[in-house]
Amino acid sequence: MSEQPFRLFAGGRVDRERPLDFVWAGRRLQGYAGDTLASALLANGIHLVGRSFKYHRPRGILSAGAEEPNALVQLERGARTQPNLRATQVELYAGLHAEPQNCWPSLELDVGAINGLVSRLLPAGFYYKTFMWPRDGWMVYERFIRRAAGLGRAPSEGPDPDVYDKMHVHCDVLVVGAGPAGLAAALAAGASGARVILADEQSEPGGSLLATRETLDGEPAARWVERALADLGAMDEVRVLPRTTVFGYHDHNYLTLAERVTDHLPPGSAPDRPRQRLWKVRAREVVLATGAHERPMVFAQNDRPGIMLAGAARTYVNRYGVRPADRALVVAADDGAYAAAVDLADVGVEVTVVDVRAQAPACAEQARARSIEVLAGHGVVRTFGGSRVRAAEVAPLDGTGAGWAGGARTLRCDLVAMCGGWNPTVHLFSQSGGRLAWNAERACFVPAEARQRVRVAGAANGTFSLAAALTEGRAGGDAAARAAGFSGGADVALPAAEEGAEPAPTRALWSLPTRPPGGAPAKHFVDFQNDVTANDVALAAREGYRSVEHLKRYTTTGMGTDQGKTSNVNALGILAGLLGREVPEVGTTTFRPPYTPVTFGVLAGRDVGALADPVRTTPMHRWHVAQGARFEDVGQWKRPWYYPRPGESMHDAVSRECLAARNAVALLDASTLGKIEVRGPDAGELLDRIYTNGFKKLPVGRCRYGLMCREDGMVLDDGVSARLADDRFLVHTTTGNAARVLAWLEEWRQTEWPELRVWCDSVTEQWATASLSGPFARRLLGELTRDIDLDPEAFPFMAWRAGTVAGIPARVMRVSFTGEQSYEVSVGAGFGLALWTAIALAGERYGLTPFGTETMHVLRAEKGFIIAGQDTDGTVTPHDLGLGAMVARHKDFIGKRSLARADTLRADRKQLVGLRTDDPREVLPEGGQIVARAGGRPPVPMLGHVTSSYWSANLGHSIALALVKGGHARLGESLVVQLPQRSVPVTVVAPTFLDPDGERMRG
Amino acid sequence: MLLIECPWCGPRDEQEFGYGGEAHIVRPADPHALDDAAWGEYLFMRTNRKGAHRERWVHSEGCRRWFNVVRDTVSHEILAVYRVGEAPPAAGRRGE
Amino acid sequence: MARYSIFSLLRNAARYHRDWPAAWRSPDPRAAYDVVVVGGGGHGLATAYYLAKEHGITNVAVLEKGWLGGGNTGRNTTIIRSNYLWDESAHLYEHSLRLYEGLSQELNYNIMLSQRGVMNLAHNLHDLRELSRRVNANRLNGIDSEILTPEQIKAMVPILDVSPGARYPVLGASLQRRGGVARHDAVAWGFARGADARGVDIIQNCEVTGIRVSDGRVEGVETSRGYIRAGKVAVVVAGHASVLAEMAGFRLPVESHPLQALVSEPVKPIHPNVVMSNAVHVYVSQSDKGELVIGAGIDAYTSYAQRGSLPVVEHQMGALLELFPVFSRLRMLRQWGGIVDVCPDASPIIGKTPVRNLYFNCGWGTGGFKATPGSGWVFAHTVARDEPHALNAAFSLERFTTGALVDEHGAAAVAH
Amino acid sequence: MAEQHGRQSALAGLGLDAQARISTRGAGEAGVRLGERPWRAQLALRGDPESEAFLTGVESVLGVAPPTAPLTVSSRRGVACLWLGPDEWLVTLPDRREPRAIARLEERLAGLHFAVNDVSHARTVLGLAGPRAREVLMKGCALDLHPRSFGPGRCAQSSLARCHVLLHQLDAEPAYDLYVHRSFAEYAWRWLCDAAAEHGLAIVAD
Ligand SMILES: Cc1cc2nc3c(=O)[nH]c(=O)nc-3n(C[C@H](O)[C@H](O)[C@H](O)COP(=O)(O)OP(=O)(O)OC[C@H]3O[C@@H](n4cnc5c(N)ncnc54)[C@H](O)[C@@H]3O)c2cc1C
Ligand SMILES: NC(=O)c1ccc[n+]([C@@H]2O[C@H](COP(=O)([O-])OP(=O)(O)OC[C@H]3O[C@@H](n4cnc5c(N)ncnc54)[C@H](O)[C@@H]3O)[C@@H](O)[C@H]2O)c1
Ligand SMILES: Cc1cc2nc3c(=O)[nH]c(=O)nc-3n(C[C@H](O)[C@H](O)[C@H](O)COP(=O)(O)O)c2cc1C
Ligand SMILES: [Zn+2]
Repeated sequence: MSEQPFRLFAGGRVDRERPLDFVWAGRRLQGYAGDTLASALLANGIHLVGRSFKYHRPRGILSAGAEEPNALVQLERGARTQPNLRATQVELYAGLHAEPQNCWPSLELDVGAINGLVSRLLPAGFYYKTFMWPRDGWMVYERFIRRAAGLGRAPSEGPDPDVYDKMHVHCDVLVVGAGPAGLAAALAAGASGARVILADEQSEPGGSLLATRETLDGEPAARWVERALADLGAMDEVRVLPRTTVFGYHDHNYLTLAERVTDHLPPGSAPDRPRQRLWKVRAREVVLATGAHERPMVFAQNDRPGIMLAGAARTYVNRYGVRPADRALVVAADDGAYAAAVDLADVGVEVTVVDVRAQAPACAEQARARSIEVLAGHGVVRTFGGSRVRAAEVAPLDGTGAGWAGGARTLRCDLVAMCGGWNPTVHLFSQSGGRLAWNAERACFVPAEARQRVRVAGAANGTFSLAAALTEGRAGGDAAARAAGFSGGADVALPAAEEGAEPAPTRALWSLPTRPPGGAPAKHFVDFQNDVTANDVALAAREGYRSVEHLKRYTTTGMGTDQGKTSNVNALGILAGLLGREVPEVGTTTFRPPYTPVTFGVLAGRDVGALADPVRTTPMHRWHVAQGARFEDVGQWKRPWYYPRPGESMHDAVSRECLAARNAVALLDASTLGKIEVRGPDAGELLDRIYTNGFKKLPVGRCRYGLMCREDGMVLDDGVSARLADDRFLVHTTTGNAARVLAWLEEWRQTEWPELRVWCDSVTEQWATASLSGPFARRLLGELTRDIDLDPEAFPFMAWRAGTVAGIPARVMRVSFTGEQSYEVSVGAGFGLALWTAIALAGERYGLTPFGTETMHVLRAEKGFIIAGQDTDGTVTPHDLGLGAMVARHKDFIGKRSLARADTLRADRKQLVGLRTDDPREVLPEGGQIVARAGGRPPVPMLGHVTSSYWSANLGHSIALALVKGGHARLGESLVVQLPQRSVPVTVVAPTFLDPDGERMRG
Repeated sequence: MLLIECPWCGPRDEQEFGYGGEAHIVRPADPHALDDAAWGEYLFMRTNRKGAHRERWVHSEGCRRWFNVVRDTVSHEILAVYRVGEAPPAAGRRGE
Repeated sequence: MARYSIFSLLRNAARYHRDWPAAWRSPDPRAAYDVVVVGGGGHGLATAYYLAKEHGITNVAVLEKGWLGGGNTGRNTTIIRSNYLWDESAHLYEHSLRLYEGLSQELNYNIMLSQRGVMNLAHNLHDLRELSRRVNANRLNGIDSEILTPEQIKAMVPILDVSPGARYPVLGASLQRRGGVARHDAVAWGFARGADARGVDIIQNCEVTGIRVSDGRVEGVETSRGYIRAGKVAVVVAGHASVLAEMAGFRLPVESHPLQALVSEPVKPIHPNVVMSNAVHVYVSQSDKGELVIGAGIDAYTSYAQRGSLPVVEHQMGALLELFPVFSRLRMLRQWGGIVDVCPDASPIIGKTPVRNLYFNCGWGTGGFKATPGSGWVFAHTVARDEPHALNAAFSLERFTTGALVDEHGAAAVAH
Repeated sequence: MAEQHGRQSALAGLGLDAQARISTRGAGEAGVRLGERPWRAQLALRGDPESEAFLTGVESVLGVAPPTAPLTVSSRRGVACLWLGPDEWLVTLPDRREPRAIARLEERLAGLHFAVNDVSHARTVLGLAGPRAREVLMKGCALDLHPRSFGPGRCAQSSLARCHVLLHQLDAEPAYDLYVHRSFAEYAWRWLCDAAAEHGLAIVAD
């Protein structure tokens, strides 16, 4: 175990009483509670942590936060492993295990670094220009290229052992970011009594105040943060969410937050709690106080480990108690660098400042007071070092900044801290549709016009002084609360901040010159993760990829896991320079969610495994399971498919069930069919307008089969409706269309025919239905009912009766989808199982056999009854089905006009017919395509396809239904079903194979 | 996630609603009086406006009522909500 | 046109890549053109390219309101296949796939066509039936297509959960081995470079704001950069088709909807081909850079806002993780949307309009990237000859009057 | 009780009576209590809210008038009338009172344009209560359930995760009745158990 040689003895927010062991790249190391993985590595003197994507260059830790492009690690192992985590955001916990990525065999010795040697052959977009020969060559090259693809690894095993949660919340004010501006905003909004949420992505609120040595009210700023949090904690309607990244700003002030609930704990140590939680917040008003990201500077070899952002260096010193180096070179284009220089010097780092601005700013005094050398008007020519920066060459810049004005000097250093200026974190503002404007003084984009109900405060708004951030935060919080109808936050007390010197303007020197001028261009990195250099940007511009969007896609700038937080503005600046335009004219690429990546797991939430999607079952389901039924998924329903007996194949079982239904009696669970009560004086009229056939004249007590079309004339659904009373119908729909048909009726009723006096109510779930089929159906039912007269005269086919069955109040409909004598018995769903078991018991004597959907399909196909959605596909009219007789002549209905269009009148439309195979044992595969004759070279003209096909045990031969071009006129014709391996000769027949006159079901 | 104001239930998330396409497409009183072209126009042709769009929604997870909305199809701003049978408010004509 | 090759790359490397010429010119618009193509997406650029190459019409301008390929061409999930159900579609998409197969050479621009195979999963008996119907039809149309068993599927994509107890059990799949993906931007850029080399003017940041029609005949277009006369105007603006039609005084049977997509952070290769599932509305492949490219569904309402939406993605994520449990700990890097123009029958419209010499190519909805070269090819023919090619004759506006729709809904509820 | 006179509750398959004993924490310390409340008679009622005759007719039979203010419930002596839509209500009654209530409504409202359907079997009621009950609902329901916007005596239809729900807040603890369709009940139950686990869940008998 190492002893953290770069840890300061005191200071910072780490808990030196709580050392934590962890493993990095196979080495056991130690850090403290309060560390991030990055700070712990730095405390151990480790700077080399990764390899870049393309050239595999050694890379270190650039930042201390969300913007990190380099320090990406593979966290943990097995099913819990996670790729591409930013070490700067991973909180240290005991036993943490992390590995570097994208290197082999090891981080120090990476074979992929060969790419760096031939890097001249790999400029931006090189792959568009080569790998084209031979014609199919790419498939071979690709194999090798893919091997190099990607950074970390996905888990090799699933499912994810952790659970994820979601929360919907509504609030008056959502404050994003808990730095000084956000805290002030939350205090003001909270004081007004508004419902406030304050979210910050970091482990503790405080933002930049945790990383500086500034004071508030004369005390360390963190003290004020504690007080502010205590005040917020005392407000009932304020919710503070640490470790929560606001990642998306969507329409209508809907924001999405990802909370890392237990990611900071050892894996699996909090089994009761979710790993992450997705907060879906509908906010009346939003205050964005998201701070700013520091910009790197673009100079030759600016990517070596040990080169980091000045603010990050400062954060490691102040927040984590780490001394990141012995000798530091601080490179400044903005005053922000001086605070870092001072803080580094104060913990014993030897510091030199290089400021690209001609004159050192006022704040340089503090540095000089610590005898820090300040070289104004200088820049970095290049750097030296391997796995860590060793030295840097600095030289005076000429007035334009495009060349060097004097000799170079080499400075030894093991840290280069750079500050090229600050980019307000405008991501969410921009996602919300807000427009950005360019602030030339500070060389950055700032929020301009909002389009949603949002305000911006603090550094995110380009307000970089602490005092101003606080007041702006308070004003924003107060205004937001007021806009939401609350007041009283304006006079929340704010602490007094130190007055700093007036800042000097930032110098927007987008790329420092190379040396020697015109010589071999050394790499000036712009996008560290994707290895995009200033030269790549120039190449893209030269080749015509001049829109920022083309630049992005041609060079991949900003397309990495950091989405260009450190690179985009520099790339724009360089491009603008090349095109001779101003940065704002060039514009930005589009900011998109998420602000930082979010796990798929948290987006799915609980909708996985058993809760992925509701499984709907009928009241009789337990019985089916106990009988060993196999189930078929129909929408969300599980329907019994067939009931194999031990040792039976599906074929055996279905044949047995089919025979039972025709020769004895069989029982089907028909509970899933949709049922709609249509009631009112105009109920018949509504049905008449919906169905192709008429319902108004249907007598009470009787049932009728109906067909409905879409307005384009294509069959939508079918089913039997019963007239319950003069003003009352019970409409049945297919299982899959239950919701759709109800919606369809409602849509027409409410929007087109509001004058109709009729209500539609779903009663699908109210009823459980057992359907008896077979010659003994009546006899069996007779044993179970005393008050329903089953005599065929009294209770004819297509009638319904109410009474009791097995002592249960029931509705019995004498309809038949099997073509047999058949009764559908419906009872209150709670009695479904009781009814079913009673029937099963009484049926034993009759050889009662339960049957599933497969047998139902066979039986109805024997009769030529269609299944909407199987024998139709949205392109089939009633006439195509041979059901023209059901199309009423003397009334209009939805879809009728379409049946008279040119195409629907064609004689060669695909029409429903039956098929008999020449070999009676051959069962055609459904979906088989029908052609005129076998063989032939593609394209072979197709005449139609097999929609339904079964072995009919009752008939002793196979049967099939098909849609065939001009089929109605082809009865008797020989055709061929062409399958991949063979062709099957068939004869076109009428689609009714059994009992065409319906004697069996009527009898 | 749009926030849509149901005229009966108040503002609810878009997921509670069903979208019903362009509003005010009246079914011809006598479809058979139309030629194929006019019928095709009724069936399929849509304004598909970029800007203020009059459209139908149904609160399917809530009160099951259909109603009309004027929504800007670029910004998604909802400019008006009105019941079936009511005339679109004048404001809804903005941008047309 | 400077030829691209490994040799030119070496040569240029020696000069630090300082001498590469622009891939296309950026001319100012001229006062008049024989043909003005409106829309600089893949289809528009391909149209211009084939007008020049196949029909010798080179006095052509492509007018693009933003940047080339910035519409759906630049934001699609890049799936290419031709295994469509109906003959009309199958022939058109197959023609396109054939053109794709030689496109890198033809354009001298590597579009990285990766024929890694496209799988469509079946999760229930109904899916399975529809799948075999389509596979059988494809084979008779000469399109490679086969059915896979769950075991075969597992062997190809081991991370897919094919266990029978899964919420969305995988009962089988269709596979088109010649299907795959291509680098979408390269398709636009390659066509742009090819068209430019044949004399086509490609004009970016030039929005068409009006179409001048006189006597039922098109005369030219108003643009943000002035009026441009045109002998013929060919409109290929995807989601904006209705807007352009309105300028010319007619309506179209299309609605514009945002289609959602997202990418994960890049990871080492884990997913070898393209998997699509219509039933649960996801499709996923892994790019050569390593990110998973995932398509979701459309927002149900019409919209011209090119933005990602949460509910669609959220809903589909659950289904995705049921199919690919190991994806749970991967992370979404970026999500976006594109405005697709959807026809009632999910098939495109390519042809003449009520205005003479004005042609429209639209309605590709969620699946027109795969059609890019084929669409440009038949559209160029239609514009040059003032009549459709046999391959696009069925895709006329007329069909909405006659009722002869080419309804691809049944075959692919989410088509790509 | 999942079974009664041959009638099965929607959750009969889960063996809840046994689970009530093995729940994660005792009812006293649990953040959430959950139980099925089956056997509630339910009627789907439709009618014209502008019709005085309809409103008073219903009131004369049930003792409560259908509320006309959206999202409210009127209740009295075991009978409640929940607003579902401008012309749609759910009437709940003690078990086995439905046949008589229907008959009397039919009789009393004869001649008016109205509809009443017995839907007692179509949904079951899940009782969810406890100090963290609101948080559990918020995991799957997008309604604003904060006391400032929702409270006792209010009802609303919405989605709970992937199923439709009718929510009725009973008291301020808070306690809710969740009406879910029968075939979705097992899903809803499992979902609620899963979502409540982090707060401590007690499964209680009705
Ligand atoms: C998320 C998503 C995923 C998809 N996935 C697939 C897939 O996997 N496979 C597949 O085959 N297809 C897919 N598609 C569909 C496919 O992207 C499109 O069908 C195809 O790219 C359309 O190409 P286009 O050239 O017609 O349109 P676009 O590329 O959109 O080009 C149209 C151009 O017209 C321009 N324009 C518009 N109005 C004007 C005007 N007034 N003046 C001038 N210019 C104008 C636009 O700026 C745009 O650049 C997907 C689409 C999306 C959005
Ligand atoms: N010297 C300079 O030029 C300079 C530049 C920048 C900032 N500053 C200093 O920074 C302070 C500004 O305070 P502030 O409050 O505006 O910013 P801040 O940086 O203190 O706080 C912003 C907070 O927002 C969080 N955050 C950002 N995006 C988020 C997201 N999407 N979701 C959740 N949390 C997110 C950050 O983690 C951070 O905690 C002042 O003290 C100012 O002096 C100075
Ligand atoms: C096939 C494909 C792959 C993509 N890969 C990435 C990627 O690796 N990184 C990234 O940031 N964006 C990626 N994107 C998304 C684009 O950055 C961009 O969001 C998308 O093209 C839409 O454009 P817009 O966001 O600029 O509107 C990819 C897009 C597509 C179509
Ligand atoms: Zn409502």
